[in-house]
Amino acid sequence: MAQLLEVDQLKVSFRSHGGEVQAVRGVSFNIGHGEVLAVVGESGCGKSVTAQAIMKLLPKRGCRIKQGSIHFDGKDLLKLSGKEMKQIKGSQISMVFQDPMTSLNPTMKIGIQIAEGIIKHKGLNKTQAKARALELLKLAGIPNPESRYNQYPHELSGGMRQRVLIAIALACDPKLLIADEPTTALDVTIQAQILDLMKDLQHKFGTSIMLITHDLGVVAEMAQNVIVMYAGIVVESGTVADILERPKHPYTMGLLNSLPNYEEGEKERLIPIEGSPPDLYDPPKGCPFAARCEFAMEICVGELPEPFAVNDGHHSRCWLNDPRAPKVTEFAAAGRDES
Amino acid sequence: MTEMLLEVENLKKYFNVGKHSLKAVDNVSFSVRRGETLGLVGESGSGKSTLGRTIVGLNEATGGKMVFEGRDVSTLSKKEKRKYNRIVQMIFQDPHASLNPRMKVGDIIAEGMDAHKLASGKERMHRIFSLLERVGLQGDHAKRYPHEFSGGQRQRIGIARALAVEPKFIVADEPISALDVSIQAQVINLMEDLQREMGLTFLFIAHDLGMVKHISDRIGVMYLGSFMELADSGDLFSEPLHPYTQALLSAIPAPTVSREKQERIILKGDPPSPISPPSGCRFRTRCPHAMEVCAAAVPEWKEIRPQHWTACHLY
Amino acid sequence: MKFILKRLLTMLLTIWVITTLTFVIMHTIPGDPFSSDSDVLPEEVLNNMRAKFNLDKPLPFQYLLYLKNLASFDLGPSIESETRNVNTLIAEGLPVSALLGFQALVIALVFGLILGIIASLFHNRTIDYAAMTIAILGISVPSFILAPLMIKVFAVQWGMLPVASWGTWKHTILPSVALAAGPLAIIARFTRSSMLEVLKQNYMKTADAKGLGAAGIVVKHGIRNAIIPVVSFMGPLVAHLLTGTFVIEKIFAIPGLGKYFVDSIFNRDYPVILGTTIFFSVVLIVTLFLIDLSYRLIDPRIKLSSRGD
Amino acid sequence: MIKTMKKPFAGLLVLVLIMSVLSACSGNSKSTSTEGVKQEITMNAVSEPPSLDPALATDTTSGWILDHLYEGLYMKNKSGDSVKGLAKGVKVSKDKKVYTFKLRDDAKWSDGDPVKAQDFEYAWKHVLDPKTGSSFAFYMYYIKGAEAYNKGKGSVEDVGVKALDDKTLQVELAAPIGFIEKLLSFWVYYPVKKETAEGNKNWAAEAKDYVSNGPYKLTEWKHNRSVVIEKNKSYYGKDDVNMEKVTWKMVNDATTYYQMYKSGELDLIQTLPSDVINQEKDNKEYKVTPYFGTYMYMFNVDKEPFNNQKVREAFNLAIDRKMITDKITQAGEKPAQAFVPYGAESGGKDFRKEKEQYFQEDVKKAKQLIKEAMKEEGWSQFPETELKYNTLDSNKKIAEAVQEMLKKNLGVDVKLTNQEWKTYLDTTKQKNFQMARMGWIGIYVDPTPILDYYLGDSPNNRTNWVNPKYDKLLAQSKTEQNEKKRMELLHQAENVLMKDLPFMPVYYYSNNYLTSSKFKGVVYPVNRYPYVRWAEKTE
Amino acid sequence: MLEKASHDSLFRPLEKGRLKKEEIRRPGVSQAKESFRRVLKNKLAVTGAIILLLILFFAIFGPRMVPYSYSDQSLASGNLSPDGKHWFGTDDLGRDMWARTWYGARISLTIGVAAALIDLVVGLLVGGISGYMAGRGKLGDRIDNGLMRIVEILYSIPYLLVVILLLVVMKPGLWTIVIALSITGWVSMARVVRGQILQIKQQEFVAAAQKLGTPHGAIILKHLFPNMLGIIIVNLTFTIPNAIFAEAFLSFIGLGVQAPIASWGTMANDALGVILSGQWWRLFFPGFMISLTMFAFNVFGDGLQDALDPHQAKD
Repeated sequence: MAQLLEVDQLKVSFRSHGGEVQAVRGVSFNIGHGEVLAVVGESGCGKSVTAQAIMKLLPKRGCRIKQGSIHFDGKDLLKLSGKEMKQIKGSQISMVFQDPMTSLNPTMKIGIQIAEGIIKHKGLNKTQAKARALELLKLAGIPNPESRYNQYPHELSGGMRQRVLIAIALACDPKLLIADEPTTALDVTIQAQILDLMKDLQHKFGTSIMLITHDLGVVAEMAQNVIVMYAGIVVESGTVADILERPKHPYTMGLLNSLPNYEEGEKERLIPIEGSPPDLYDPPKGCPFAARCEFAMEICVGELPEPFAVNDGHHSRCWLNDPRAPKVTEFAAAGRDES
Repeated sequence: MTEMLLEVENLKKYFNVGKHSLKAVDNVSFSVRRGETLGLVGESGSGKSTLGRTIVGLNEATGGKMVFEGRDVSTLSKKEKRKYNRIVQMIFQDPHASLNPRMKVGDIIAEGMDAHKLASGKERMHRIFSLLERVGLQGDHAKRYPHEFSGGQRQRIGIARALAVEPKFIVADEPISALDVSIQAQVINLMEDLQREMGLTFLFIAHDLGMVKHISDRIGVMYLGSFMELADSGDLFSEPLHPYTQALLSAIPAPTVSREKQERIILKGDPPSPISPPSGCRFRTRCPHAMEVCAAAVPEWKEIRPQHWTACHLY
Repeated sequence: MKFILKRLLTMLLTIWVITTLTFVIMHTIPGDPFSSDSDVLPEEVLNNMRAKFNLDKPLPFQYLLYLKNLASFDLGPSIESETRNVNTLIAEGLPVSALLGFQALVIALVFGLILGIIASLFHNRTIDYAAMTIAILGISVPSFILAPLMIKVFAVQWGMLPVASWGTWKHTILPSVALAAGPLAIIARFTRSSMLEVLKQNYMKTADAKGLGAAGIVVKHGIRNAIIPVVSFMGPLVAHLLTGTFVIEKIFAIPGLGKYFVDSIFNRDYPVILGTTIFFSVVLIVTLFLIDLSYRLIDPRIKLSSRGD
Repeated sequence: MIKTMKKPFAGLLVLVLIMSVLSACSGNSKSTSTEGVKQEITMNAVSEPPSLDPALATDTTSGWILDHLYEGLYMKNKSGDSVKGLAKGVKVSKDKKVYTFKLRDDAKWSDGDPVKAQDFEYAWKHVLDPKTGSSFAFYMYYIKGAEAYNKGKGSVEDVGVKALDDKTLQVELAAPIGFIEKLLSFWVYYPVKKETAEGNKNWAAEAKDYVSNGPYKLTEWKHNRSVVIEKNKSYYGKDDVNMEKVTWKMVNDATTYYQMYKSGELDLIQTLPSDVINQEKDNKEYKVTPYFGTYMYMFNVDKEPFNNQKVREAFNLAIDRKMITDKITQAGEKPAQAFVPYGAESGGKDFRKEKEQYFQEDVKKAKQLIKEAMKEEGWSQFPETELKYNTLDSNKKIAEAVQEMLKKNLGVDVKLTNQEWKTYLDTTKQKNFQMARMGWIGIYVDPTPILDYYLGDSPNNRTNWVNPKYDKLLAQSKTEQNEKKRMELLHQAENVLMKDLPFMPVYYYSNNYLTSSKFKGVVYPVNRYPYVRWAEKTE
Repeated sequence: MLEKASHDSLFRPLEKGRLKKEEIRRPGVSQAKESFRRVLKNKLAVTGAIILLLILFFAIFGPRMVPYSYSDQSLASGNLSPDGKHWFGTDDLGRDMWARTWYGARISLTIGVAAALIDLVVGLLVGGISGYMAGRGKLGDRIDNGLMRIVEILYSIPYLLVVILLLVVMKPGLWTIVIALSITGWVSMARVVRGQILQIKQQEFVAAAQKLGTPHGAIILKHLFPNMLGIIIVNLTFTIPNAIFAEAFLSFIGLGVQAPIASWGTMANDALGVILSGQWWRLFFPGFMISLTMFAFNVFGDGLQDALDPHQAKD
């Protein structure tokens, strides 16, 4: 079965006052029909930029897709005209944004914000669109859709707003839903509700989801496959089990290590990834994670490895996977740097 | 010296919203022990931030009493009040909004020192440098502007700013919720180190329980302006009493695939508006165990087990 | 209700202060209504005239008398146009000025918004520069130059429109445009900067992601949000436009209210000075209040009951 | 003192008309066939007439309209002479103090009612009533008891005006006067319909209530916009009225009304913008009429440096007046090297033409005078000098030119200061100036009202200059019955004035007009606005 | 690629600390330098600055470039069109327009800039206090309310009346004009500033500053004002032409600079008649200079605004 979305060697740069920020530096991945792919990484790693490049939401000025292709349903999105892209946006690919507080127009009734896209893509009239919007509100788990329809965003709680954003995204039965940190700004109890909702809807409609998050818990909950991004490149990719249980990249390991363990009774010190990600204004020549990596080797400074296939579908872009590299345990034996 | 650094009794903070009054914090009582970290957890709108801001003096309390180091804060002289304001500090949630984009990092850190005339000239420079290094940054970062830093770095600048005035008690208002997971651990570790080295006391406010457990000695759970439960963090995690606490705990998604997942308690709906909270137990509208009595009476704040308090009709 | 009542009370107090200050200043400055006659007219004749307008009475008495009449909304007679009173002058002049002001406001808003939005959409490109150049011309070419130039070109040379005076809607075109030029430019500038702000907002991305057309995004999601800062600054401008502009009314021979604000002072026509001042302050305060309300209408986040503007 | 003609004061000048030998400059009145052409004219009144009540009107704009609406006992003919109007006949008592007028039987108000003697009595007494507060009431002080009544010292019964019957009006004067016919054609003396005025205090405020008795009736008054008058069908002399409809627009801005004239929206305008005079000078439609007044600078003789006559004289000699009238004012004004303007004729001789100049402008002599004055006064440096003027474009230009001339010719630096009109009046009244602009228009065309300006006790004389000899000569001239001797005395008085020179005359005023060539027969009286009753539109 | 890195020696662990974990690789520039650089990059802003400098240059040296002073008359050669002798022609009194235009530039620019500065200072002060005090207890609200009523009153009292009053108490001249312009000029600035402050003071860095004990004045100066530069600059670009034209009006009342001193406003005012008579240069040069100055101020202001905008700094 052909993939729904194929992103190949995507490179995106921003023009900045100092020069060029290479936000995405050659990212490739696929999303199959009905698949949930999680894109994990910390802020600034290029995951949102990738998503916006797919949706062609990047600012027209100062931002350039330098290389690569994005095939959606067989069409190369990068070669489509603005008009053709408008047909796809919101109807075949739609997006849920991170911050429900600012992603809704504060001066427009939420019902109309939902109906808008329906009118545009489905060619329905206002009454029909309203009926559909009410249906969507209900589907998104919003009680009293009739009265909510005429409310403004500020009258809704964060969770309700995120549901509205989901309703907007689902309005035209998209084939692909890009969810950019959909629960990051929400309380845990609400996050649980929203994740439940998304799972439900995904099962019901078979929508493919590209889920962008930095929360590995959310990944475990939702995704089948995962790509881990760091400093504009994909450092590791594989199934959820590959990534969460058998990580082969120190960054992924670091992410997992830095999470607290609730089950433990004893209070135990966390293991953070020290330092900060590199500035993509002038990315390091070698592995971008080298500076923060406790397993860093000489080679990591000078050269960026190609992805190593750990097993079928599980790739890691780390020299540790090179047969010549020492085993990770040897580093551990050397003692961890406790600074 | 008492063991309690801060005792809060029946603290109230109401806001006027038109004709209505929003009871953001309603009759809250608890104490913070010297040198401990008290975690404060609750959803947005539960009043935890308001409580924090009221304690540090950014909000004026509507009612109730705060006793700090054995003295009622409201009776302090102007000079003492100023000292109180200095030794009780705050770390803010949003590392973007809480640093003035037009000030250099060095000046941001030194602002409190300048205001309280703690250091000047070379001494000032020296302290800025050592503070920066203490929070894991470099001294030469003092000359840079906030926008040049990442979120985690900025939050550490915020911590350095609070440390600059030699506080005893720090209210950390959701200091990690805007940060990436990997960065959260850095900040938590930093705070733990500081506490150990400087004997600081923390009130650590957060909306999810995960990280709070790691840093807190005790944890209080707030809902709609009131405490639902208060216990040692271990006890709270192993044996949560209040249905709300239970729901909070179960809602945390675990980053595991293989392990058997525990049954989720998914709360229905949103917290009600604090302008018109439900009668009786405030949580009853979303509580899976709600009974008739819950609507009729406010549950009593009881010590169910040693050092484990809750307000629920189930007990 | 209490809120409105309180506001009304403050308004009355403000107007009283304005009235008192104006009264004092007006009687402090040199000259009186009859001073140009005083050289040739016998003192007794002057006294008769002063007596007719109670100007022979002590100032405190005149002041109290004025306040008393004011309480019954009687603004007194005009000294310059003896047979007419200030209430009539305002009643006759206001509709003319208000119509003109309203038209100018509409022109300024519509074109100012369009210009500002276009400029923001093409930020730092030629179109932006062109739009802002037009705006700057609007600010830096004052109406007393613009108006006669427009008359010369459109009325005298091309004969498209009447030169001046008041009557048909054709008479209103040139003055409305001349009046609108300045505010248009200001609105364009404000719109541009607030629109630039709005364009960065997340909800614009949401709208874009819905696949809406560029125009639809701007019109439906941009304008209403961008107009909020524009509206808040427009209060005094609206009050000024609606109560007439001296220069434009003079150049276009328009029988509006604007001339009285200036002529009355040059003529020391005391009742007209006070009357127009009070009237303007009422219009200003009411406009500020209404702008406040409309501000809240445009931005549903702001609740009517909360205080402040 | 003239700012523009609409200033109330300027209204006083209308009396010039009444009391003067009018050299009415009438246009070509040859009657051509005008059939088929609507007899309508649109003129510019510049501003709203403050009042169309004859008792309250004080300005020339109101007077202009009133003169078309009303007719008094006497009226003016095409050449400006006062002839009988509503008066059919008059009987004068021997002591020339009691006049008995018979009114025309066909005199009617515009509503058709007959004009009665009681209307006159009512109107005049109304003017004199102190409560009316009429500023022109003093023009009626010639009537017996009028002054006392108006000044609150007498009663209305003692006023010498009485309607003997519906058509007979008796007027008793305080003293005989020679110009009663001219006086009675002035608008203060117009009748007012008693029933209308008594019934409605504000009858004159709107067109619908308005009643008049002259060649025209008021048909529309859009305030601040236009006044329309149309031929009064009840007027006895309606056959002698050519123009059917007259419209005044109120366009205040010179640039605008000039453009309206150019686009055909106005048929007649006055006071052209100074920048266009040069280009209109040779236009056949352009017309200049003299105006009996003098533009001057007053010197405060109590303040340095003008306490010294030589300085005053030097200043007079040092400026080039012709340059000013040719290059700055440009509207046909004449340079003034004396005080009394041209036009005051006596015995066929123009007072001014008998002695046109008191001095020749002479820079060399002026310099010499300054030198001497500095020596006399012991000034090592010429005192700081300030020239004040009231704000007006032309005043500013003239002041700038004078300043430059003084600097170039005398090496004297004069500082200019301007003020808004009423402040200026107040300042100069306080004598708070060294050198200040002023204009003075004769109330009637005679040297006396001009020369009276510098009388020692004149409220207008702001110069502090008092010369008993001057005062005495003028007093003598007023009692002198022999016209020739009177003129002689006036010349002598002017000699005194021009020797002491408490002022610096600059030029004599003029008025200018543009009238569409479509119109014939417009009458342009001196010191007054055009009269269009006999005008005809020819195309 | 692997071939190149085939030395096994490269696969040895890196020494600790060889790579910096918190490195900021971007060149650290100060905000001022940074802004300056961005202004320079903005072509239009540079154009604006160059025009302003040119105007300034001619204002200083222009009058000296011709053998006529601004007041030298030659009535006989009035209204000459521009030629080799009189580069900008002559006015109706035969004065050289070049000399007058550049002399007028001194007056108009001085007045424009001085009035703008005073408006700025007073407007910032009043608007700053008003906006900052609003919502700060009863007293604060009263201060805010009082100041805003004063603003309303100043808007309402006829300016002309006030100016005539000034005419009585002050001598005409440059500084009188500046004072007359400043009486009410600041009012709109105050309103704008107040509105901005109400917004900005909600930001967390303001709360942080309060917490650190920074005095109110310093908070307004250091935290609030610098963050509203953009709107202030836009407002200033309106103030300057207003002042230039208002000066002509004040000259009419008698408060202005005295003839024959030229200013752009009075020159334009005096030359209005040329619309009818065609000596275009008399209106064009002063008018064009005003527009040009405004254009330059505006584009420069825009560039400055862009340069100082922290949002821009983020990308």
